[in-house]
Amino acid sequence: PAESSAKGGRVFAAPSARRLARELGVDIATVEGSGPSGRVTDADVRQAAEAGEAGGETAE
Amino acid sequence: MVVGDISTGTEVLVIGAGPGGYVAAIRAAQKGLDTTLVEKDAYGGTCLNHGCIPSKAYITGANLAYDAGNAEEMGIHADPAVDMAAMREWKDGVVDQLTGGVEKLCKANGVNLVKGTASFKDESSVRVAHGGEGQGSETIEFEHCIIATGSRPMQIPGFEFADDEVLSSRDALGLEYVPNRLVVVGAGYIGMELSTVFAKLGADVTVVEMLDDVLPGYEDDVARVVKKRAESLGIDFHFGEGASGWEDNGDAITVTTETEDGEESSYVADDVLVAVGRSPVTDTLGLENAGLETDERGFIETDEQARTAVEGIFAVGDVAGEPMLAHKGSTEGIVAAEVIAGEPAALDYQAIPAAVFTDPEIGTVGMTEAEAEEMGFTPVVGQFPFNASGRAMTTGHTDGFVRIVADEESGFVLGGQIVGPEASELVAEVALAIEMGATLEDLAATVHTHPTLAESVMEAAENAMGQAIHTLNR
Amino acid sequence: MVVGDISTGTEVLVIGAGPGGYVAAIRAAQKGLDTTLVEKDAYGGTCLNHGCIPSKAYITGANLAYDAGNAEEMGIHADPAVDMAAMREWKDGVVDQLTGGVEKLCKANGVNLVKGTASFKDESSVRVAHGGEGQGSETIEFEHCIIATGSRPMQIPGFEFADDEVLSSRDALGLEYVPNRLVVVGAGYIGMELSTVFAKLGADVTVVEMLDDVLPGYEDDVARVVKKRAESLGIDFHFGEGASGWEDNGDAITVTTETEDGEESSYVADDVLVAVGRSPVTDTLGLENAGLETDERGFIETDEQARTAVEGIFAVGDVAGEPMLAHKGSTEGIVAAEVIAGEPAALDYQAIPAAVFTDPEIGTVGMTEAEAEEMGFTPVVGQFPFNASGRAMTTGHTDGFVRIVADEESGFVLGGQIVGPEASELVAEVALAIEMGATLEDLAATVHTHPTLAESVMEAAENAMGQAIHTLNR
Ligand SMILES: Cc1cc2nc3c(=O)[nH]c(=O)nc-3n(C[C@H](O)[C@H](O)[C@H](O)COP(=O)(O)OP(=O)(O)OC[C@H]3O[C@@H](n4cnc5c(N)ncnc54)[C@H](O)[C@@H]3O)c2cc1C
Ligand SMILES: Cc1cc2nc3c(=O)[nH]c(=O)nc-3n(C[C@H](O)[C@H](O)[C@H](O)COP(=O)(O)OP(=O)(O)OC[C@H]3O[C@@H](n4cnc5c(N)ncnc54)[C@H](O)[C@@H]3O)c2cc1C
Repeated sequence: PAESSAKGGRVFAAPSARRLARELGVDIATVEGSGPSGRVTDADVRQAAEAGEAGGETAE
Repeated sequence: MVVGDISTGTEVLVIGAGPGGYVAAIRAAQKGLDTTLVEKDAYGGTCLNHGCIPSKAYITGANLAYDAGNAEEMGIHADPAVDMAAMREWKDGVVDQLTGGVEKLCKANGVNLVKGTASFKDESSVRVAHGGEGQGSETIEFEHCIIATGSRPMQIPGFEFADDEVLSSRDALGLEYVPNRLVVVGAGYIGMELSTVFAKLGADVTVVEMLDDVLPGYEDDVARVVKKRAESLGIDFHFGEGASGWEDNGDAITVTTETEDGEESSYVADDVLVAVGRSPVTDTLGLENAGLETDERGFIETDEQARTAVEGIFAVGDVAGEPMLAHKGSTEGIVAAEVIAGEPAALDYQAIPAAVFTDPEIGTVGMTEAEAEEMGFTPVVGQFPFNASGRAMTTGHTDGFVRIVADEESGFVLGGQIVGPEASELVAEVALAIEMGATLEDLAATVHTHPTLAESVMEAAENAMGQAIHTLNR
Repeated sequence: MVVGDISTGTEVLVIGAGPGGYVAAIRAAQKGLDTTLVEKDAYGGTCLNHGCIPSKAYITGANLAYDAGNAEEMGIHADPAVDMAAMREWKDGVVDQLTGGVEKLCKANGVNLVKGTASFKDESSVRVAHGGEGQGSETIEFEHCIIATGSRPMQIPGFEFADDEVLSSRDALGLEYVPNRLVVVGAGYIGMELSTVFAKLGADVTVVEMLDDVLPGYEDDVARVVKKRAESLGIDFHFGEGASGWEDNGDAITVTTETEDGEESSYVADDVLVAVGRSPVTDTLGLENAGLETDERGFIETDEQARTAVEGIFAVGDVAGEPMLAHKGSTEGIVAAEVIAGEPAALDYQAIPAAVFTDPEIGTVGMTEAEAEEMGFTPVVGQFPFNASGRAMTTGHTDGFVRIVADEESGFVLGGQIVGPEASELVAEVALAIEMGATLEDLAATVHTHPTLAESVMEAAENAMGQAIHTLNR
C-alpha cells in the first residue's frame, strides 16, 4: 500500500471526491493528487480504484 | 392516547428532537427507513427553544435598540424604549414558528412522532414514559437507535437554578424584565453573548470568570476585540475569580467570589446568571441497560460513522462530545441516518465552523496558525482589518479582522479566524475553501462583490500571498 | 509645482484613479514597474466618492432609522429623527477616510501621483493639463497605458443636471435634506437603491420607468421580492412611462411622463432624480490621437488580457464595457498590470457576482436557469426561502430566497440567485463554488454554522439534490 500523502491528517480533495473514494473503497489518503498543488480529483480516485482492482488488491 | 405498556417496533428510533435528533430522523425517513422520534419536551431541542434561536433573537433586538440609540454620529437621534415582555413575546413567536416547522417537516417526511421520555430496557428496546397522569408508557423495539438527548446547563455549588435569582441561560432567555444589575458567572460564548444583550438593553453587567480571559479556546487577539468592545459597553470583568456563593438581601443579592489564593470579593446585583458550561444528558437514559458507557465527562464515544461501542446504536450531537454546536449535531445526525441506510457516509469533514454572536461576532473554521504548525505545516498567514474595509465603514462597524491561515508550500487554505461584522456569515466561504482544497490563489482570484465584507476574505488571502491591494503587505 | 509643458516618462501610465485605475496602478507598482497615476478629481473615482460607498453609507443610516422606528413587534419603541446634514457629514467622513487611504496606499506602493486631466497626444504619450490657473501642463510618455476613466450619469432630453431640481445620483448623495416628494426616473439598481433610501427617510417617492418592471436584467421572481417590499415602503411605481419634461411651479416642480402611445401623466415633486444609466468617459480623452476607437455606446473594446486594439494600451473598468461594476474594474486592473509585468494573467474568471443593496438585497453570480439551458446544460435548481431560515427569522428579515442552479448530470454549480438579508455577502460562497468547480454535493457536505443565513445556500443545494432537511423536496 502506498504511503499516506496526507499531512496532519488532511486530505486535499473536495467532499464529493472523498465520498466517491468511500463508494469505490479507495483510501483517499493514499491517492496521488493530480490537481493544483496535488489536490485529489474525482479522476484520481477512479484511477486509483481501477489500479487497485487490476492489481488484485481488495478494497477495504 | 396509549395507556399501559404496549409494544411497537421501528427500524430507526431517534431519542431527542434537537438539531441532532430531528435532522437524523428526517434523513432516515427520507431514505425510506421506518423511523420513530421520541421527544419528552419541545421539538427543536435546546437550540430552537432555549439556545441558538432565542439568544440570536434577543441579540437582534438589543443591537437594533442600542445602535439606534447611539447613532448621533450618523445623524440619527433616537431614544428607544424596550418593552422586554414584548421582545420576549416576539422571540416566543419566532421559536413557535420554527418548532412548529420542525414538527411539520418530521411528519411530512413520514417520521412517527412519540411524546415521552425514553430509557433503554436493553440493547434493542426502550421504554417510553408518557408524561402526565394516566398516560402510561410503551416499549419500542428498534433495529437501530440514534441517541440525541443533548445537554443541560451545569450548576456550580451554592447556585441552584431552582432559586429565582439564579438564572440558567434558559431562564435568562425567558425574563420579562431587564435586571438593573446582573452578575454573569462565566465568560464563555454563552456568558458573553448574554452579557452583551443585557448590557445593550441597559443592565449593569459584571462578569466573573475563573480563567484569566474571555472566550477560552479563541486566540488572544480575537478574544481581545470582543472584550474591548464589551468593556466599552460598560461590562465589568473580573478574571481569576470563581463564584463561591450568594445571599439574598431582600432588595438585592450579593454574589461572592474567591480567587485561587482565597481572596474574596462580592458584587451586589438583582440576578446572577450562571453560564459555566453544559453537560451531556446521558445519566437519565438507562445507558447501562444497553451496555453503553460514557467517559468521565458523560459523553458517549463514537466513531467516524457516529456509531457507539454497541452494535446498532449511534450517538449524535451534544451527547457525542465537543464541539457542542447545533450544526455539528445535525451533521452527525445525517451521517448516522445514511450509515443506517447502508450508504458510504462518514464524518470526514475537514472543519466545523463555529460562531460567537457577540459584538462583534466571531467566526472561525479550521486551523489557527499554531494548530497548523502543530500539524506539521509551515503556515503562512494573511490578515485584513475591517477598519480598511469600505463596506465595514459604511455599516459603522469596523472592529476586528479576517485572518486566513494556509500552508506555505502548497497554498492550501487551512483555516480562518474572523472577528467583526457578520463574521458568522463570512466564515462560510472559508469553510468551503477548506473543504474544497482551495488555495490562497483560488480565494484571491475569485471575484468578490464590491462593496462587501466578504472582500476582506479575498484581501486576507492576497495579504498572505504578499500582494494585497488594500493593506500593506508583510 | 510644474509650470509650462515639461516632459517626463513612465513605464506604466494609468489614467483615472477609480477602482479600475488605482488597483491597476498599485499592482503595477507591486510588480516593480515605474507607474504613474493621473487623476483629475478625487482618488477612488465614482465608486468611493459618488457611487458604491456613499450610497451604502446612506443605506445603512436609512435602514437603522427605519428599522428602529418600525420594531414595535420586537418590543422596541422609537421615533428616530434624522438630521440629513449630519448623516451627510458622516458619509463624507467615511469617503474621506477611504479616499485618503487610496492615496496613501498608492504612495506606499511607490506609485507616482499626478493631478490633472490626461488626453492622448499620440499612441505613446499624453498631455496632462493641471487644473487651475497658472498650473500649466506636462507631457508624459509611456510604454504602457491603462485607460480607466470610468463613466458618468446619462442625461435625458429636458432634464439638465445643472438645474437644482434635477438630481443625478451624485447630487442625490450630496443632499442636505430629505425631499418631501421625490420623483425617480429609472428603476435600475441605482434608482431602486436611492428610492429605498429616501422612502425610508420619509420622502414620498414616485418611480417612473420606461420598461415594465423594476431591475431589468434580474429574473422576475427576484425583482418581485424587491418591488413588493418597495411598495410596502410606500414607493409608487409607474411603468411604461418615459419622463418627457418638467417645469418649475415655484414651490414645487411637475414632472411629465409619456407612454409609448403618447399618454401623458404628471407628478408633483420637490426634486427629480434621473438614474437612467451611465455612459463611459471616452469622449474627452483624445482617443483618436492614439488611434483608438469606441463602439457605438462609447465603450473601448478589449480582449482577455484587457488589451485594446492599440499595442501597449489597455482599458479597464466602466470604459471597457458591461457590467459596469467596481469589482469588475478592479479585476481587469489587476490583469492589465500583471500582463504588462509579463505574467500569464487573463480575465478567465467564470463569473462576476453582482449585488443590489435594496431592501432586501440581491446577490447573483453565474448562470440563471434559463442561461444554463441556453448554454446547453440540463439545469437542476434548488431553492430555500428565507422565511424557513431560523437566522433570518431572528433578524426580523425573512423576505426572499436562495436559488442554486447546477448541471444535472455533473452536479457542478453554475449559478446562484439570492434575494434576501445579506444577499450581497452570501453570494461570495456561491462565487467560490463556481470558480472551484464545486458540485451540489460539495456545498451540501460543507458544514455550515447554525444559525446563519449561509445555511440557506447549503439548504438550496440540498433541495436541488432532493434531500433538503428544512424544506420539502421537489
Ligand atoms: C444559550 C445558548 C446558545 C447557543 N447558541 C448556539 C449557537 O449560536 N450555535 C450553535 O451551534 N449552538 C448553540 N448552542 C448549543 C446548541 O443549542 C446545542 O449544541 C444543540 O442544541 C445540541 O443539539 P442536540 O440535538 O445534541 O441536543 P438538544 O438540542 O439539547 O436536544 C436534545 C433533546 O432531547 C430531548 N431529550 C433528552 N432526554 C430525553 C429522553 N430521555 N427522552 C426523550 N427526549 C429526551 C430534550 O428534551 C431535547 O429536546 C447554544 C446553547 C445555548 C444554551
Ligand atoms: C450611485 C452609484 C452606486 C454604485 N454602487 C455600486 C456598487 O454598489 N457596487 C459596484 O460594484 N459598483 C457600483 N457602482 C458603479 C461603480 O461606481 C463603477 O462601476 C466604478 O466606479 C467604475 O470604476 P472605474 O475605475 O472604471 O471608473 P470611475 O470610478 O468612474 O473612476 C474614473 C476616474 O477617472 C477620472 N478621470 C476621468 N477622465 C480623466 C482624465 N481625462 N484624466 C484624469 N482622470 C480622469 C475620474 O475623475 C474618476 O476619478 C455605483 C455607481 C453609482 C453611480
